[in-house]
Amino acid sequence: MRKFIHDFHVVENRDLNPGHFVLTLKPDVELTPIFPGQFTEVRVDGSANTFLRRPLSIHDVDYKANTVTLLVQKKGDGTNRLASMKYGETVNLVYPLGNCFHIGSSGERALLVGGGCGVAPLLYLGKVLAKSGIHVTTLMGARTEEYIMEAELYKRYGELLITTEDGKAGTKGYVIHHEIWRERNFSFDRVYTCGPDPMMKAVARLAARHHVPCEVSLEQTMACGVGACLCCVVETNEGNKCTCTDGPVFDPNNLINWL
Amino acid sequence: MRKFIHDFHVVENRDLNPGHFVLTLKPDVELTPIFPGQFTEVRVDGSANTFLRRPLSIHDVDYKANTVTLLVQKKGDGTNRLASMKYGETVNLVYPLGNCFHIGSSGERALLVGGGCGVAPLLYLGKVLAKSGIHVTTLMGARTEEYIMEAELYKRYGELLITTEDGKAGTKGYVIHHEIWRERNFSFDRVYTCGPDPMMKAVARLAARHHVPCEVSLEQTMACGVGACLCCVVETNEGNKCTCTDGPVFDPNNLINWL
Amino acid sequence: MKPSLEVKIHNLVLKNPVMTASGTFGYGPEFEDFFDPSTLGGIFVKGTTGKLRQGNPYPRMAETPMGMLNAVGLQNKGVDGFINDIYPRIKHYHTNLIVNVSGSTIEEYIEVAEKINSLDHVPAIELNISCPNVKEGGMAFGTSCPSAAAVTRAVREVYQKTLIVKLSPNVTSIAEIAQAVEGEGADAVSVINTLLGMAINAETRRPVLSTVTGGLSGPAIKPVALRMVWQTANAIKIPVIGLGGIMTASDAIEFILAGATAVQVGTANFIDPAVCPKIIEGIEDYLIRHGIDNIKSLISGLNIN
Amino acid sequence: MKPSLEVKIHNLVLKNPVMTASGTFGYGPEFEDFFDPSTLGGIFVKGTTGKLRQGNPYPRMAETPMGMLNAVGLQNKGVDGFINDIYPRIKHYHTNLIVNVSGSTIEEYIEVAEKINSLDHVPAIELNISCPNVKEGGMAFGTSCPSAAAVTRAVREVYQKTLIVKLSPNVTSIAEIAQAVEGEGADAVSVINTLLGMAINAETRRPVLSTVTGGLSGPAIKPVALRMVWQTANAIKIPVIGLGGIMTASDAIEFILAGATAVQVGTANFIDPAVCPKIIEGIEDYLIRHGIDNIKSLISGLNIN
Ligand SMILES: Cc1cc2nc3c(=O)[nH]c(=O)nc-3n(C[C@H](O)[C@H](O)[C@H](O)COP(=O)(O)OP(=O)(O)OC[C@H]3O[C@@H](n4cnc5c(N)ncnc54)[C@H](O)[C@@H]3O)c2cc1C
Ligand SMILES: Cc1cc2nc3c(=O)[nH]c(=O)nc-3n(C[C@H](O)[C@H](O)[C@H](O)COP(=O)(O)OP(=O)(O)OC[C@H]3O[C@@H](n4cnc5c(N)ncnc54)[C@H](O)[C@@H]3O)c2cc1C
Ligand SMILES: Cc1cc2nc3c(=O)[nH]c(=O)nc-3n(C[C@H](O)[C@H](O)[C@H](O)COP(=O)(O)O)c2cc1C
Ligand SMILES: Cc1cc2nc3c(=O)[nH]c(=O)nc-3n(C[C@H](O)[C@H](O)[C@H](O)COP(=O)(O)O)c2cc1C
Ligand code: FES
Ligand code: FES
Repeated sequence: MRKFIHDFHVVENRDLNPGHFVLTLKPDVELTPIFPGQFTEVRVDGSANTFLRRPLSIHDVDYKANTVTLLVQKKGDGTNRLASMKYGETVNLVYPLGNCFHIGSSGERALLVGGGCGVAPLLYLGKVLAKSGIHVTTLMGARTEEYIMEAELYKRYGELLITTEDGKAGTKGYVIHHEIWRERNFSFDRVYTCGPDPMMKAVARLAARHHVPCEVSLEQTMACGVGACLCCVVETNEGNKCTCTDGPVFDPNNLINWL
Repeated sequence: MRKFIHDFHVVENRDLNPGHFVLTLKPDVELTPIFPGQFTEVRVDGSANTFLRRPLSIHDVDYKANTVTLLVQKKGDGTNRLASMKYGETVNLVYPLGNCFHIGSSGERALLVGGGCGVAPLLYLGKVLAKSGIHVTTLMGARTEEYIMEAELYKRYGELLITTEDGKAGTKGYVIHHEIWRERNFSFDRVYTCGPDPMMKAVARLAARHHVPCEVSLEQTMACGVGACLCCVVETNEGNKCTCTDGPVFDPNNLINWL
Repeated sequence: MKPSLEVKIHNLVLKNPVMTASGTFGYGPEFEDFFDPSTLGGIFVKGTTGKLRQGNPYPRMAETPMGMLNAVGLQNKGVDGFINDIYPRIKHYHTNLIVNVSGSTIEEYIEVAEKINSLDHVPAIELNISCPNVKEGGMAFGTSCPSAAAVTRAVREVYQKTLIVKLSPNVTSIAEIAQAVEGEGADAVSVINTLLGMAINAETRRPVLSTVTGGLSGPAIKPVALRMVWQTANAIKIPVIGLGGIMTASDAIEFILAGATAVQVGTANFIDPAVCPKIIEGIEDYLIRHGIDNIKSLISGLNIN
Repeated sequence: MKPSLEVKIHNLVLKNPVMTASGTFGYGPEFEDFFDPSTLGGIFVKGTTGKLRQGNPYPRMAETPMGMLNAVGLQNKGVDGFINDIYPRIKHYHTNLIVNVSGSTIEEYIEVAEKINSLDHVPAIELNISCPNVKEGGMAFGTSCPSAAAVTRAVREVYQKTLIVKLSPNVTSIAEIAQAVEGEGADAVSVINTLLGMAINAETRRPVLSTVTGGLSGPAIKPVALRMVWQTANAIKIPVIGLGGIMTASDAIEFILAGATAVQVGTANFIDPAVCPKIIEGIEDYLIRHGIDNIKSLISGLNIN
């Protein structure tokens, strides 16, 4: 897949809750095809403490509107600067980067499990899966009700299940505590997950117990995003692999100490 | 004079021409008294290449509106970032810094000579001089007609004379070529000047030839602005002096190699 | 309960570990409008030499990416000027006044140290054997073990109070230099002085500084400073005072975790003249947030496993 | 008329003085989507060792003020892997392919250099005696004159083409090391590799890097790199290749004015993968704007009077 460096304009910057926002970005040229699970390296101008680009998953793509959407958690200076971006401002993106989730065959049933801002790549994944005739169930883990993000959008592509830590919405607990994982309920052909490593490990183990393939999306710290610096490695059965080019999507069976 | 560190809000950002703009800034607290010739050290947030504060002269003060005004030339990243500031944005100022122009007695005649963005401190100086009953004549040197800045404002406090390099407006040439300097026209008790060093040197020599006191306002590069780093020195008859505390206003008689 | 911020450097008791670095805070009065210098753990005053010095010609400063170069070159009124004109105006500060002693010859260091020894309100000196900005001496003393040892030994003989030696980062092994001065009776070391750097104006094809090269300071050098503090603290038993690019409380904590007993804040004073009280407060907040009641337990507290 | 950008490094003819630094540009294909690598003056490929290496554990990277620390630790497929898997994919580039030769022992350097010597499309090697990120060897060779001389001498005996030695900035006198390798037949030196630094996470009280310390690169180190290029160029007769924090054409010009015959662009490739063609264009614009018809007249063109 050919990579590009383009200036994008902010079309919308929408707050989801105090910690997260969604940026909709539009380039002057036509978007190149992007696959679910891919990410972009965003240059953050106007933040003195943000020297490197910031890797962010593609949250959604709208080819008709010629926009990409990012769902971002305010973490440090870089993401807070992005949070302050206004309509019309310019951001420079290197994209699309990385490999992508495997899209199964029509009629399959897929479970998409996201925790925190790890839900980001799952919206576009759900969209593409649904278009491919796959039955989508999204399981979203949020700290509290306030942190359930864009529920209506996820519901467009299939069923949405929710867990919150206090149980005020959905099932109480973490994603792995949801009843969907019980033997009698589990009816999926494939599991996709993105979120904190411990969550993904637990999900990967559950998927293994159910004997279905699983894909995890990693977030190793990156410098280049294009396979040049070798900073973003993860240990696999075949030695160190780059998360930015060999990933971010991996089969947990290939990752050391994951299952 | 007590110095303060305050956050100011941008009340207005007005372009004068492609190279210059005027920022009007308002603090949440009451402005402290500021004297003509003093400057402020401005922290430029959101510019990765601007580590140090930027020294800028106080262009005007409006105690009623509780605002200070800066007239700024777009030079590098720092001033260009300031040029992009929008209504409501915050800038942090350390002020008021430095000494100030000497204000003579009522009835005196003062000639204020500014070149380029060196006119900045002369507006507030003219205002205070006029208020003190001194007859103000401002001689403004601009590259072209387009670069004559805020003529109407300067005219409020006295006569405004102009030179441009192509002669399309005012007298053709530099400020020192204006006929005001001819023996039979020269009727001033004191000369003040701010602008490029070569211009100020020429003006100081003319003032000396007319046997009137002259004050020049220097722009040595600064790190601290408060007399701590000793970076902004100028050679004087009494050894190195700090432009930020002993100046920026100096008597050229005390400066080495000036007259 | 409020956590204790008190640390000790040899005989000096610091009410908190935050001090100001030589050459970046004047003598204190320059900052009185912004905060009370007595709230500091200590003040390292501008480098002081035997005789009055005019320093280097202008320009003396170049801004660099997240840092600055200076080539001030020890402009100061000389030790007698300090004692007569400056000391009387600052000796009432309720903090540790430390004189940064500079020179071109061992004799000059001795002369200054002896004179400062007699000042009641100056409990320590910092030997500047690392100034990159004067041709004769300065940094040269700090870049070899024998010369660093020689100047420390000579000053130790005439100076009875707390003797701190400020080390140069422009060396292959700062730990070895630290060991050399520890061996001669230094009571503490300051790590680091500025890195030797250079700036060029491509348009005029000239150096920006009158001296061509100058000393690099600010956040740009923090990773190097942190590494050197860590290496030095692991090599010697006397306390290390860490500095180089500290802008925030978090930066200060990092130096302390790496092995510094106290820190100095330099260039940051130019960006925010009221930064020091903020750093002190931030350290206190950190201790409270982490449930630590005494800052001393953070010193060398880096967990490398 | 277009100005000439061509320079020579010993036998290498560079169509322009802009090359990419080892470890920051992969092998070239990684950047083909952004520009044609053949437009470069040269490509320094990733450090290559005798055997395949997995490098250091994750995390290997820490962002710092205007820079970054890396502790990649020479992950590479080994010299045979390079020759069999990578070389065939890049040997058609119309530019100078230079292999960065790394090792833990003199024998390893010799082994790699000998094997690379036989590759038709690799006209030069760069001896990396300055990698701070591997325990055994690497930087140790580059921090003393005798060891730098020894490894240069040994490789010179087996390597007939252009031999470039990449120097470590973590030394008291880089000029002396440069003289030592010049004395053993090096054809050029690259100045500088990364400065040794460290990053700590104050909240977790742990080092950010798995190796505790790592190599600092990026604009933060530019003033130090520029100073070292200037000192080195004044001390030796063979060409100096300058690098360290170059982000723009103006940065490149500064290094050339300080004495570099050519430059390498490293970390900047991460911020803007298409930065190199912009730098080349910017240099050309500069020459036109200043009425200079040949870049060679800028080399060591700093006016210090
Ligand atoms: C492939 C990939 C896809 C990603 N997708 C998204 C996304 O869609 N939405 C989103 O909100 N975030 C995503 N992230 C994470 C995002 O890149 C970081 O949160 C962001 O870079 C933080 O930048 P900052 O300047 O705000 O914070 P910083 O000041 O850089 O960091 C704040 C704190 O977070 C830590 N940190 C930063 N980045 C990482 C990381 N990658 N791994 C571990 N610790 C880190 C820092 O060490 C620091 O302690 C993704 C990361 C990767 C690698
Ligand atoms: C006391 C004082 C008062 C000033 N008042 C005003 C004012 O009212 N209006 C105004 O527009 N400017 C004024 N200046 C100049 C102003 O500070 C600089 O233009 C500004 O700092 C440039 O910042 P920058 O980031 O835009 O450019 P930079 O990128 O920092 O600089 C661009 C170029 O200008 C050179 N440069 C920057 N500052 C100076 C300087 N002080 N002397 C010589 N060369 C310099 C740099 O070396 C560089 O080549 C004043 C300066 C001083 C010291
Ligand atoms: C303008 C300036 C002047 C300095 N003068 C001295 C000095 O006189 N003596 C000295 O030992 N260090 C001097 N230094 C070095 C600082 O004390 C400090 O070691 C260095 O700046 C690194 O710390 P920082 O990054 O916090 O500034 C000076 C630094 C600057 C920026
Ligand atoms: C991620 C990374 C990997 C590097 N790997 C090597 C290497 O294998 N061999 C080497 O000689 N230098 C290596 N370097 C050093 C660079 O080649 C260069 O000397 C240094 O980064 C300074 O230049 P810069 O500031 O332009 O990046 C590496 C640097 C980085 C950032
Ligand atoms: S981030 Fe550079 S190789 Fe992956
Ligand atoms: S700018 Fe620091 S002393 Fe004047």
